[in-house]
Order: sequence, then structure tokens, then C-alpha cells
Amino acid sequence: MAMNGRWGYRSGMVDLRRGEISREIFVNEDIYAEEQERIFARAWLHVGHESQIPKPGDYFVSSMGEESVILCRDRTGRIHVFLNSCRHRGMKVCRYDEGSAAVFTCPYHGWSFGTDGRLVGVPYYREAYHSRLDKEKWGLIEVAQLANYKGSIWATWDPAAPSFTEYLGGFTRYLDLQLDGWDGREGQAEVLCGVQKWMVPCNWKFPAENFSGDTYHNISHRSVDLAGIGPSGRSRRDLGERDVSRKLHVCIPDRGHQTILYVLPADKVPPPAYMNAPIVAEYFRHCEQERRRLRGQEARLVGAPGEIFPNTALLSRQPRTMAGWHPRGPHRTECWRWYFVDRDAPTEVKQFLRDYYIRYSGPAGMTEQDDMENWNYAHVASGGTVARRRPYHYKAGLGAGGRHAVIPGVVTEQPITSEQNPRFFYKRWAEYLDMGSWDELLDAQRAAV
Amino acid sequence: MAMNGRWGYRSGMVDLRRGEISREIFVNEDIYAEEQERIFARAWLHVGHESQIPKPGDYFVSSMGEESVILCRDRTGRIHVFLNSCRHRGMKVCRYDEGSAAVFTCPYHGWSFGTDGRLVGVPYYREAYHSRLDKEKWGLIEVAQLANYKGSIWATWDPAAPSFTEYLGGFTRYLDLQLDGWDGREGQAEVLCGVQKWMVPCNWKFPAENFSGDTYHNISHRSVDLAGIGPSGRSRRDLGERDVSRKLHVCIPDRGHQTILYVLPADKVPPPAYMNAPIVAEYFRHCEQERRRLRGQEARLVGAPGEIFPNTALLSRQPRTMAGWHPRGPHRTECWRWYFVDRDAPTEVKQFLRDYYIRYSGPAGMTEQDDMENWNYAHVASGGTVARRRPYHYKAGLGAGGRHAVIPGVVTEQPITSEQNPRFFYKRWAEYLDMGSWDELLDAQRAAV
Amino acid sequence: MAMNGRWGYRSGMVDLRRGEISREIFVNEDIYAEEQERIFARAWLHVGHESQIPKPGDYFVSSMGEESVILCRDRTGRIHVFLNSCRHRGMKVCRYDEGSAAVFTCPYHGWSFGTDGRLVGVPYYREAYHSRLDKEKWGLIEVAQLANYKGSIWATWDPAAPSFTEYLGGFTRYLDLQLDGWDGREGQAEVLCGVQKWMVPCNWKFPAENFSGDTYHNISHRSVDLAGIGPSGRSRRDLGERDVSRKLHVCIPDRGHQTILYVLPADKVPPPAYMNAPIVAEYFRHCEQERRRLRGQEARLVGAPGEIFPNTALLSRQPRTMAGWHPRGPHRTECWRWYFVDRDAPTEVKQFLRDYYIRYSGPAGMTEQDDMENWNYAHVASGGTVARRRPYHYKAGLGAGGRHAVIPGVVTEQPITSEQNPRFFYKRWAEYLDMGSWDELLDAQRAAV
Amino acid sequence: MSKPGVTPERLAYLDLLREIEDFFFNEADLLDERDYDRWLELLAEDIVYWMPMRKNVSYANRHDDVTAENDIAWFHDDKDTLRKRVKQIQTGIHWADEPISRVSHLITNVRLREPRPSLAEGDQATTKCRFIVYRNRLEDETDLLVGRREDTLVRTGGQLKIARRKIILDQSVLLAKNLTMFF
Amino acid sequence: MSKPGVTPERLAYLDLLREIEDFFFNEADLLDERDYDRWLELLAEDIVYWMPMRKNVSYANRHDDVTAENDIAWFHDDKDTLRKRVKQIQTGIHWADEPISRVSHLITNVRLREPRPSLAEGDQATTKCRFIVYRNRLEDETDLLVGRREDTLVRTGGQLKIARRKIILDQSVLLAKNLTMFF
Amino acid sequence: MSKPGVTPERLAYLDLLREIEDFFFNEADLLDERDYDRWLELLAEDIVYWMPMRKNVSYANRHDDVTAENDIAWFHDDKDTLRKRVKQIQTGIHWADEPISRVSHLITNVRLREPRPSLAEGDQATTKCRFIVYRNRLEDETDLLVGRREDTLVRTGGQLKIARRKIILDQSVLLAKNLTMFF
Ligand code: FES
Ligand code: FES
Ligand code: FES
Ligand SMILES: [Fe+3]
Ligand SMILES: [Fe+3]
Ligand SMILES: [Fe+3]
Repeated sequence: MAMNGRWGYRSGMVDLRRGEISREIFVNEDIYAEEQERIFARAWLHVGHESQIPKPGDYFVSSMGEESVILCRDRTGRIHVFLNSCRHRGMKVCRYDEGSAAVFTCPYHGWSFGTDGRLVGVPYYREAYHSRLDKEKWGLIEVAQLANYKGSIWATWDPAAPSFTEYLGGFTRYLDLQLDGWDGREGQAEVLCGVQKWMVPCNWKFPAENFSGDTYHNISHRSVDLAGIGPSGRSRRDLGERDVSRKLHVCIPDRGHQTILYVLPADKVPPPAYMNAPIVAEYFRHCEQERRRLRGQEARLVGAPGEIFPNTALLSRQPRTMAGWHPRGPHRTECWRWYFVDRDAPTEVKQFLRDYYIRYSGPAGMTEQDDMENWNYAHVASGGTVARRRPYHYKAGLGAGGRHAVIPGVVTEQPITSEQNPRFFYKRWAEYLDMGSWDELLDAQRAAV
Repeated sequence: MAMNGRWGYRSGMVDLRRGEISREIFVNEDIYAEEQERIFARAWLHVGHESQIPKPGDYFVSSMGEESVILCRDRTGRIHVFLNSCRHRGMKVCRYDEGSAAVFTCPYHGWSFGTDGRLVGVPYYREAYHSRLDKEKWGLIEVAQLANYKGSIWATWDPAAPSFTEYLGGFTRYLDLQLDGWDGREGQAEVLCGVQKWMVPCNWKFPAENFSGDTYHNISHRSVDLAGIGPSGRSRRDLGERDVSRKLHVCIPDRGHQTILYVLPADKVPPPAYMNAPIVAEYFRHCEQERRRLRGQEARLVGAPGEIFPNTALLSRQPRTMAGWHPRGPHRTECWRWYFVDRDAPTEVKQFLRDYYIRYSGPAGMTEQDDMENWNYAHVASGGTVARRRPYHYKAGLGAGGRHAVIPGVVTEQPITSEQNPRFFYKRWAEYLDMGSWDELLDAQRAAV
Repeated sequence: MAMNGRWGYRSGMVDLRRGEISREIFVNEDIYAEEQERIFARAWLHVGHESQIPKPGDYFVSSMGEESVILCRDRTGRIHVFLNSCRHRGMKVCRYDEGSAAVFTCPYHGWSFGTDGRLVGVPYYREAYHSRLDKEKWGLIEVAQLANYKGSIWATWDPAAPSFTEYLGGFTRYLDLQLDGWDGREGQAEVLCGVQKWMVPCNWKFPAENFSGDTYHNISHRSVDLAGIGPSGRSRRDLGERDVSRKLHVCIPDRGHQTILYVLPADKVPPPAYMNAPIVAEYFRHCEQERRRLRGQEARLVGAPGEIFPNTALLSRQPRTMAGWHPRGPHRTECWRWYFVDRDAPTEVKQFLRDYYIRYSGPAGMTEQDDMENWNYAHVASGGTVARRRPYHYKAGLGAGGRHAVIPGVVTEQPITSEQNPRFFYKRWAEYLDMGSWDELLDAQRAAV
Repeated sequence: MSKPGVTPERLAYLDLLREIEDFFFNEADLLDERDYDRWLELLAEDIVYWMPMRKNVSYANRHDDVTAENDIAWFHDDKDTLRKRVKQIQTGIHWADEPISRVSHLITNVRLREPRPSLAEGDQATTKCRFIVYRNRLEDETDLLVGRREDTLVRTGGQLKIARRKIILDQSVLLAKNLTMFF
Repeated sequence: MSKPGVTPERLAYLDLLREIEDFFFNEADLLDERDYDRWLELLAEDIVYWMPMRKNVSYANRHDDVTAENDIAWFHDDKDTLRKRVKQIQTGIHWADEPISRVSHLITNVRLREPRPSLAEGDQATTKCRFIVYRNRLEDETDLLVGRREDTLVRTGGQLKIARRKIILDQSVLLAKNLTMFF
Repeated sequence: MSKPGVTPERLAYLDLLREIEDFFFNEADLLDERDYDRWLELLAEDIVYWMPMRKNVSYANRHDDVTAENDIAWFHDDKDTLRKRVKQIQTGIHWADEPISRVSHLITNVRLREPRPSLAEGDQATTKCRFIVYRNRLEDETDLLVGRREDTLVRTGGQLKIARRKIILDQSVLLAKNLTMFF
């Protein structure tokens, strides 16, 4: 596909001062190819959760960018992430979704790899290779760095990348909102069995920008609000909490992560939630109480949709999920959705939430369905010659963000909406494409709010 | 896809002197991309007919090149054509085929646009945009120029394009044959409800060249001639008229439009037609008589397949239709077909013609089916490395055309066939790709007949 | 698709000294396009067998590279191969799989071509072309050279290519193993009616390298060995012969052809085969005896999978077939499989073998099914950004090959396996891409074993 | 329904429904085996064979999602036109279907719009069903056409005939390049 | 089976099976014609409507190829949730299905898991069938969803109702962007 | 047909046809649930299981559009070979179908080539039907195989068995990479 004219990312395609971003970046095949090299082969990507591989030998086949990877726990209990491709002739070595294995044996010529990635079995090692094959060099390709953050597993292919903590920057505490317990204890999250995977015909950045904090599209969900699927039988979710809170658009500009954040009033208890199920309501009432006891002022922070650059979405409250937007060509995205509960929540609570989660999110989710329709047809309508000449419009709240005394990052307090977060998402996107080194990337100016 | 060697359009790919044209132009992806910029974003394109949107607020979703557009009539009755893509984030704003609307409200974030294209509703205009969004600048993208020619609506994206009349050049009177009444009155055409749309796996230029005047492929339609679907129960159509006429291949070389034209004898009434239906036969007998009375000598001109550059086909007699060949990638064309009657023809006539039209044309049409098979497999067989080294052959009637005393354009009188018309079609095609300015394009030499 | 970095084939992508080959060559679209020009439009390709077109006028529609060709016998009995595309406007002129014809008449405008390719019919030759169309120049595009080697038909588009015999080089006698009779008589092969054609989602070089002599993947076929489909009711095939033989990996480095070869002991009769069917067993016992009588020492050579560069696979013993790997884009291959018997074998033998062949090979073949699964998913797992940074591993038997006193080519004697043959396949592949002239190609150094 | 006795009316209904299924399945066989002459015999002389086009409409307009009876359609044939379509294929030079396509008609969900115990001479009944028409031709050309059909059957001379067929194809832009097959 | 006499039990079985087919085909018509309110009437008040996800497993684990009853699923709805899904579509602003999609449900291979002559008031029976749900919407968006269904039917007030539906879709990664349709 | 009385022969026919449908639907369940051992029991010991290849031919040669009985075919198996195919899948290392594929067999248009009231012990009858075999495996690999089947059934020991199966697939170039499934 030809492109409309020349570009330089920061100056041309992504114009933060005017809040205008070229449609080209969503539909152009050359840009897509650059993204694979510059973003997905460098950035930290979410791979899964340790609760999916509790025991030595357990594995879960995941995805990083376009590629299949194996998340597994070796015999000693150490967690690894490997490219799911044999070093001999490339065959996919693990073809089940998840399970437990002593070794991964390649179907083609039978090389086998330990759960630590080492090449442990080579048929006819002596006869075919005169025992000269250097097995140490031909183990599974392992990620350059791996991090286990409160049970969530992250990895990068780039040895030069900063540590995951540095990569998160000030965003750490918003990821905590996802992974810590409802009652405020650290890292209580557990993945409900079964990761949803489905294909959406749009560029991967449509869902990414949506979760970075597009609160402006609420209107698109009016049909589900009318149907009333929330856990109290009304609307999409329990809104009591939000109604009494301040709403912030928060982003970490030099890192590219964003979230919406609610701040509860210091003095007021939010109205009860989960009124459709007394047991659940009571459980959460208790958790909220505990959380305030344990966390104090910090318990006033309540998460909402967020995006860790480039393609991991967070949603720490209702419904509590994480998502991955895996590129499958410029025009297609494979969406993955993990659903979370606290591991020691009562079974009734887990079941109630499970039902609620899947009627809200994913391809049968009455809310997310409408999002995907928008991403699909916004993408389609942006690929034409004339369409590509006109930028998208990201001007809501332009110039409104600033620093906050307590909350890290650039913060816009806006009860309705601001497009600050998508703007910063694309700022970071442009930096990845423009900047060849991590020195530059970690030093990127906090320009153009 | 790689291309076989270098090219310059006029000199290399399109050799009019020898009547040879490279297969490359039908299958090459880079050339296809250039066509989108150079042809479809500059030329006047057919969009629809005013009888499809009779009342204020009426709309019909049409196509220009690869892109969806809205043809609509605003509250004041003025006709507009807009790109069907929201200025905010690109979502398709109108998703029904046709109808009536007060505004087009975008499903994603709820911006709404008037039927005059103006941005009239922005949710939270004050809160999100501090009332600073310049609504005048962010209305729907409108075509640069629009023309209503006897009810048919045409548009171009290029503000520098000449007027539609100048664009038509000497071709005006052939388009009149399509749009004027059977009885000779001006602009009586009405579209029968329902535009046929279907996909053919071939480059868009196969149907275009076919309709420019490929009368040589008659032999391909022998099966339908044998079946005898014509309105007098024989052949494909009533041939009496043609049998007594002179057959001309006409083209307007500096504009790129072509048509076949029959000239009735001055002194002889053509044999009766529509003999399968007395009411219809009588109606047409009457119309012919009226036409001769009203138009005099000019009534001797009888239309036949024609092509308005680049992608609009005409067929003004049996069956009376217009078609659009919308590019959907180099290897696929979405065909649209409008069927016409005179608006005040009796219902019996309209119904009789309707039945005849659709058994002749479109995907269930017993004639057009065979054309599409040819286009499909000519395309497929032309994409290979070896095939692309050999040009197509357009030598029929080479050097035979000349100027005519009365008929505008370059005219070949040939009872059987000539490939003059496709040659001139590709001549114009090459000029569009080679010439950056309209000055050049309007001044193009009438070289190489 | 973008490519990972720059390349020069011999030095970069194909590293024979280290036995490493870039994944890029399997998935990169630009390389694929170059292959079409440099390999498929130059090399000799297998087209079919004369037993498929026994009589004048008989034809069989075949494939060369991406393109459809007609293999036919003209009225005088001479064999031709033509591009299956009309010279007028490209339409496929022959659309049946096989049959008998006096002429090929194009469906579009009715040009007709003799079985010798000459343009013999042009409708309205006088009226449309003023009898000036030079029919001699516009016949079907014929291959530049054609060879009939013991009934098998080969062709090349390149007039500068060496003769087929020179192209084969020292490989001739291995092709003989395919085409000569089981009893040692010359050229007894006959194609069983019905060529299998099916699509596999992988690059065409996966099957090519597999048949060049990948004996290492035996382990992948363990399931069929356990099921025991062989003609003696066990394993995949009768292994008695192999068990007593020496196994050689043979290749002709300056030509790019390879095969596995078994050498029977001089003094020992191999154990009986086809024990599931006494008539067949007896027939082959007799043939083997005859073969030894007729051929003497040479009868000790027994064929096994082989590959004639670029895309023709041989298998001269059980099951006796030839295959073509036709590229259909970088990610898809259309596999064709011809099955052979000796023409004067008893019907019972032919039927028994037919049943065995198709339960072994092709898409319903219990052996080949597993191969295709490997090719499919090795291909898929090799296309990603990170995967493409790591080469495939071809080190088995590195440095082991040498010249042999009797057997032509470079020979590795290895009872288990060696990857010498695939290495030489890719060496030749790289030469085709690097070398513009046949002088270079025929002179290519026998470097880097 | 809880007692094993089945009423005669109900038996007659079972019989009629099976007769109708057999009729449609036989029809599908005639089409797929290209016995068009015998297929034409299944059609009443005054058959109306209609395939309207589909429209993209809102839920509120859900009952207005096909083009009207007098609008442009994909098919709106009488028996004479159908005969001509058959004749065209039988010429052997109808290139759109020559070489012949491989076609399968799958008919499912057959039911009577209004259940009835029997269909007497001259009576009519309307059936509903779903169809899949799968077409594959030449190398890899493949179409899958899916939708529903409403057929009015009439008993004439003891035999069922198709008096009216309305074909509701589940596509708006037709994704096949042509419609050479019958439905 | 060799004599023409068919036992009353067998007749009752034929009757019951046809009743069940009619029930499913009517259901499909209600869905495809978007008569959702009448469709809801076919569901028992305590219906469990479950579509688990599929897993890629080995032959040895072939009976463990769907997510478990308490795991994440595509659907696990009670009647109240199904009512809300209907209500959402009926708003006319459920963009994922607005303009309305063109959907056909093809139901085949209907059988009783355990053959039985009849289904008395309050009794339950489990059926098996295959489905194809074809969806086409807007221009060229097309999905083909295929699989099998296990339905438990109960007779209540003389009518059949669906007490439990288990939908086994033959996809692991869902190749459709959403599941706005019912199965 | 106009009177509600249904003849005993006709009842027997209804019974037989339903028995055959039940037989095929049960067979499809056994295949799709991978109960291959019980599937093999449905096959006569001397079964001929044949899937010829299809050819692109002219209308005039329409009856010659499959490869002949002795030509190369996709399948031409006896029961022993079918047993080996089953055995191979059951090894758990037949990579072409391991992890196991998700397969649905949809059987429609079931009819007797020649209607008959019953099938006595030892008798044979030939049926026609259409099939869709949908296969989905791993991530997004999907095949849709459509065509018709002619089955000769024989009654042995009171049970129906498949004596001969001819599978006419509507593809010439096979668009699936392999045929690991049964038809
Ligand atoms: S590809 Fe894995 S062992 Fe060869
Ligand atoms: S995309 Fe239209 S309002 Fe946002
Ligand atoms: S394309 Fe063959 S005669 Fe015109
Ligand atoms: Fe949303
Ligand atoms: Fe034509
Ligand atoms: Fe193999």
C-alpha cells in the first residue's frame, strides 16, 4: 500500500501541539513493519500470570507481538519465556494451549528442550552431529529480560531495555491497583481459568488508545446502560463510587503509560455495590473497609481503564481484567483477555463475578461488543486515499494537564473527558519509532502536553 | 509483488502506436496505488442519481474509488457528497444503505453532522473542548466539486479539476442519450429502486475497457443468444434497430470517454421492438415517434455501451443501465449497477423492463455473467512472471479512426469492430498517471490514434 | 513485509560453512518475487509425462512456477508446452484439466490456437484487422526449450538455459531410477490416471528441502510406523532392502540436485517385499531378478527421496511418485503428485500399488500428512520479527561429504542422516539469485561442502 | 403426547412433512447432478422465482430488509426465463459455468409455515427452510451462499410442484461474482 | 424392521422426534426473523445457556477440550441475562448489531441422546444436534460459526422448553470479532 | 394423500428413513466425539470407502467428473486401512491431527435412492445425502469441505452397517492441506 507523502513521526504524523494524528499510522504497512522492530521487539510486554503456571513444568502458550511464546516454570520453579519455535528448522515446539511438560519435544526431527529452554535431546547426536553440536548455543530463544511483578509476568526481547521497574516509572502504583487484593493486601490476584482470545479487524492501536483513557465514548455504550447488566442490576457497573469521586486522567509521559483514576472523598464512604447478590455485597463491603484500614489515604485511589505501553490494558475495578492487543498485520488484532479475582475470595463471589465479567467484556460482552464495532469501522473508513489525507482529532482537554502534588505523572482533572491520555500514548509511540537507543528513549523530553 | 522491469506510462506500458499495452498495469500493486492518487482522487466520478434522494434529508451511501461516501440532500434541498468517515476518530458515520436523516450521529463518541456536513453536535462541547473546538473546520469532508447533470450526480475530490462540462468535453450528447427520455424529452431518467452491488475478482480496468466499446467479444455471448432472452423473445436484445444502422466507435481523446454509437438511416423506420409484450411495444413505438418529432436528425443517434473515464459505464438502450467499477485492491472490483426507466413510463413498461434488465445484466444476468468470467480469468492468467512480459494486443482497427463532420470526437465506422476505444481509454489512463497538473491534462496531445 | 536487515545471498542468508540459513528466505515477499524471476523463469521445470497425452491433440493443463501451462501433443504428434493465456487479452484459453482438442478457442473474443500454438483463427480477421495481424507473432507463448526424458517432460522459459541433459549433470542416473522399469528396462514408467493437487500453507522450499534428503525426520513418522501401512503389513514401507544396504546422501553441487541412495550388497539378495499380496510379491521378485540380470552392478543402486532443482521431487521406490511444489505466494504451495507404475505391470499389481500409494502419500496419505503439518507450522513460526533474527540449523554431517569412486556427485555415507543435501540445495538456490548469467551458473564453484 | 397413541391427523402430518423433505432433497439432487430437464418439471407453469436484494437497515426497520416486489432484484423469473437459463447452460458454451461448477445444495430446517395434516389436490402450503449453496469451480474459486427460502407448494395431478419461491440470501453486497446456480 | 408393521412405541418416537425438530426449526425462524420476544418464551425460566471455550489438547485429553463449568466461558447466562441481551438489541443503538446483521441458523443431525417414545409433562430429554450460524452484515463482513449443541428439553404445560443449552463451538481463538447472535 | 389415513407401507417407510437418519447422526457424533472404536463397528467388514478426485469437465462430460474406480483417488480404503487410520490417530503422535482438531459433520438431505418400505436382514439400500465437514484446529486453521455422499447400507444381525461409501467432494484442487478426518 502506498503512503500519502513522506513523514517523520514526531514532527509529521503525530502533532501533539495541535492534537492531530495522521490516519496513516493505523493503516500503512511499512509503518506496521517498523512497529514490529521498534516497539514489539524492544518494549516490555505482558505475558501472563504466575497463577497460570503454579507448579514446576507448567506452561502457558502466550503471545509477544506477532509471535508465539511459551511461558513456563522449569523444574526448579524458575519462570521463563521462550520463543515457540525450534532452533533446528523452526517448527512450533509446543502446540497445546497449556499444561505440564518435562520437555518440549519438536514434532519434526525430535529435538527436545528442557523447561529451562536448554537443548537436552538431539536424536542421533553422535551419528548426525559427531557430538559436535554445541547444545548450549541452540536452546530455545529466551527473552532478554523477564520480570515477575506481583505475579504478573513481563518480558522484553531487548537486552538493552531498562528494568521493568524503570520501564513502569511512576506507573507502578496504578498497576498495583490491578494486582493487589480488594482488601488492600499486596498481590492477591489470581487468573480465572480460561483466557479469551478473539480476532478484531482493526489496527492494534485502536483498542490501545481506547483503554489509555477514552472516557469520551461512554455514549457509545448507551444500549448496555439501558439493558442494565451491572452487578446491582442497573447500568453497566456500580457507579456509586465514581459518582462521589474526582476523576483524573493520568499519564506518565516519559514512559507512555496512562490510566483513568478516581479519587474517593476523604470523608465519605461510597455507596454500597453488588446489590444484586447479598453475599458478594457483604464481601466487598468488608474488603473496602479492610482496604481503607490497611492503606489509609492511598485507599482513596480507585483504578479504571489504563494502558501500559504498548499493548497491555488494565481494568482494575469492574470488571477486573487485563487485556493484550496482539498485532496480526496492520488490519487485524488478536485480543486476549485475562479475568482476575482475589485468590481467597469465596467461591460465590468468584462465580458471581465470572458471570458479570463475561457478560460485560470479551466478544460476548455486551459492553465491549460495541467498542469493537467502532474500532473495526473506524479502521476501515480510514484506509482510503482521501481519508488518509485528514488527521484524527485529539484536542479534548488540550493544554489542560499539569503536575499534581501527590499523583505521579501528568494529571488532568476533568469530570467529563480529556484526550490527554491518547495524546501521550502516541507521543511515546512516535518516540519509539524515532529513537534508536534507550538512552534517547529514557531521556525523552516531556514536551507538548 | 515485484514488477517486471521499469516503466514510464506513455512511452513504455501503453504503446498506442503499436496497439500494445503491458499486462503490468492490471496486476501491479504499486501502479494500483498510484491510480488511487492520480485518477480516483482527481477525476470526476459518478455517485448516483437525484431520484434516489428526492426529499430533503434523504441520503444514499455510495462509493468513490475505494471509499464510502454519503450522497445526501440537505434541509434546504441542496445536494452534497461527503466522505463517510467521522472527523474525530474516523468511524463510519452512516451505516445504512439509504434513508432519511436529520443528522448523522457517529456511533463512537456521538459527534453529529448535519445533512449539509457541518459539525452540529459535539457532546460535552464545553467541558471537553472548553468550547474552543472550531466546528466549522471539522465538518464532514466534502467533495471539492459536485455536478448535477440532468439528475445524475458527479463529484471530484480535486478543487483544481475543470468543471464537469469541461470534463465531459464533446461527450455530453452521449451522456444525454442515457439520461433523456425515450420520447426525446430532456432528463426523464429515474432509477429503479435497488442498486446491484457485487464483487468480481479482476482489476477494475477490465470492465472499464469492455464498456468503452469492446464489440469484438460478441462471440462470447453466443450461449445467451441461443437461449434468446431478448424482449422480442430472441437473441439478447432487439437487433432490428442495429441491423439497419451504421455503427460508429466514438471517443473523445482528450477526455478519455468512449462509446459505441448507432446511426439510424435518415429515411427508414427501424423495425418494431419489444414484440413479447404488446403494451410495451406500443409504448416504445410511440416514444420513438415522439423522439423523431422532437429531435429531428439527432434522433438518429442511438446509444450503446460507453465509458466515462475512469469507471462509469453507460448503456442507454437495452438494457438501460449505468455501472460503476469500484477498485477494491488491484485484484478485485466491486461492481454497482443502476437501472433506469423513464419516470412517467407506465407501470407495465417498468415491470417488463425490470424483468428484462435483471435477466440480462448483473450477477444473475445471463449476458453479463459471461463477461465477468472472462474478466476474472484474463486477470488471473496475466499476473505471472512470464505472462507479464508479453503485452496485450489492441490492434483492431489501428489507424482507422478519423474526424467526422457531425459526430464529435474521433470516429471509426466499422460494422464489426475496432479497438480504437480501449486504446483511447488507456491513452487517457496513461496521461493521468504521467501528468501532475490539470493544465497538462487538459492540453494533452491528441497523438497516436 | 519488512525484512530484518540487508542481505547478499551467498554471503549473508545462506552460510554453508557454518551450516546456517536465514529464516528470511522462507517468509520475505521481496525474495519470493526474485525467486519467480531468477529461478522459476530460468530453471528447467517438470511439466508432466507423455503417458498423460498419448494421442495427437491430447493435452494436460500443468503448472510452471505460479503459472498455468498447457502440455499438449500437436497433430503431428510433437509435444509442446504453452503459457495458458491468450495473446489478445490474456484470457485462460484452456480451462479443462485434460482432454483432447483440435484447437484451443479463447472464450472471450474467440481467437483460436492450434495444438502447435499457432494463432489459426481470428474472428473478423479481415474486417477488424484489415488482414494485417501478423498471426505468426501472436501464437501462444511457448517455452523456450522442451525436453522429453524417457517420457517425462521438462521445460524452461529461458532460451539461454543449457540443455536438459547438461542441466541434470551427473544426476541423470538417479532420474533413471524413477523412470526405468522395475525389471531394469529403460523408461517403462506410466502415470496412473489422476494427479493429486492440494494446497499447503508453507513456502515451497520446505517440501523441496525435505525431499532433497531429510532422512532425519523419520521420527516424525512414528505414528504411521506404529499403524503399519506398509505393503507387507508393517511399518511404512518394506524396509528389508534398506536394512541390508549402505545409505548415501548424494548431491550434484554445481547443479543443485540431490537424492538419497541405497546401495545393495553385491552378494546378498534383499529379503522379499510386498508380503501382503502374493501376486505382487511374486511380480517384484521376478522384476528384481530381471533387473540384476540386465543391469549388473548398477542394479545395486536403489533410489529414495530426491529433488531436482528447484521444485521437483522424486521417489523411485515405495511409493513411486514424483511431486511438484508450485509456489502460490511466499506462504502457500500447491503440491502436485504423480503416481507411477510400469506400464505393462499386471492389473493386480497396479491396483495394489495404487491403494498403497494413496494411503502413504498425498493429503490423505498417512505419512505425508505429518510432513505437511511440520512444513505448515515451521513456516508459521518463522515469520516473526524475533524468529527471523535467528537462522535455521543445517549442521548435521557438516564437512563429512566427499567424492566417491563410482557414484557421481558429492557423497556422504551416513547410516543415519546428514544435512549435506539441503545445504547443497540452498547453495544452488543462492547461486540462482546471485548470478545473472548461465555462464556464471554453470561455472559455479563447488565451494563450501 | 405422553401416551404412545399417535392420532391419524398427526400421522398424516408426519407423512406430509417427509413427503415435502423428499421433494426438496430430490430437487437438490437433480440440480447438483445437473438433470435440469427433470428439475424444470418440478416447477409449476406459473412459478414466481424471486430473490430480492438485502438492505442494511435498523432494528426498527427489520421487516423492511429486502427490496420490494417491484424493485430491482437478483432474480425475478417466470418459468420461461428459468427454461432459458437451463438452455443456456446446456449449450456448453456458457463460460460462466463452463467447465461446470461443483455445486451442493444443502436444505435444512424444513417446516410448514402453518402445520396441516395433508395437502389435497389443488391445495397450497407454504414451507420454510434454510439453504447452503456451496460452489467450487476450476482451481480454487469458492462461494458459500447461505439464507432462507419460502416455498409455496401446490399439489397437481398428485405431485407436488413449486408455485412460488422466495429466496432470502444473507448478503447485501453479493460476494460471488455471479449467480449461475439455482436456489 | 422387516415387516411393515410399526409399533405404537416406534410411532410415538417418530412423532416426538418430529416435534423436537419442529421446535428447533421454529426457534431458528424466530431468531433469524428477530422475533426475540417469542424466542424468550421458548426458554425455561431456569435455563442455563452455556458456551464454554475450546482448548487445544492431545488425543489422550480429548474429553477435556472445553473449559470447565466454573471457568471463563463465552456465554454462561441465565434467563435474566438473555433478556438483557434481547433488550439491548431492541434499543436500536447496539452498534455491534445495528444495522441488523443477516443471520441464518441451520440445525442438522437432530437426535435424542437416549431414544424414548415420548416426553410426558415435566419430563426432560437431552438432544444433540449440529449448528451452523452464518452471519453477514454491512458490506462484506462474514462469519461462519459451526459446532454442536446439547439441549435439555422439558415439557411444561404441554409445551417444550429449553432447560439447558450447551453450545460447543468449533473454534479456540474466536475468529469472529463478537458474538452478538444467539445459538 | 388427501385423506388422513397413512398406509402401513408408508409408515414403514417413515420409520426406515428415520432409522437411517438416526444411524448417520449417531455416526457423526461418534466421529466428532472421537469414539473411533465404536465408529469402526458401524462399517461392514468388506466396506469400500472411496473418495474419488474431481475433474474440471464440460457440460457434455458432466457425468465424467470424477476419477474412475481404478484411478488415483483421495481415499480408496478397505476396513483394514480405516482401522489403521484410527490406530494412527490414537497413538497421540499423529501430528497432523495432534493436538486434536475440532470437527463437525453436518449431514443433510438424507434420502433413499429408491424409496422402499423396509430393509430386511441381508438387504441393501443406497442412500444419498449432503455433508459439510468443518474443521478448525490450533489457532485459526479452518477448512470447510462440502459435497455429497452415496452410502450403501446393509442390515446385518438387525443392525445397519455401511457396505459402501462414495464421497464426492466439491473441490478439484484440494484446498485443505490434508484429509485427516473421516467423511
Ligand atoms: S524442526 Fe525441530 S527438530 Fe527439526
Ligand atoms: S469517531 Fe466519531 S465521534 Fe469519535
Ligand atoms: S482474450 Fe482471447 S480472444 Fe480476446
Ligand atoms: Fe468502551
Ligand atoms: Fe459483454
Ligand atoms: Fe516425511
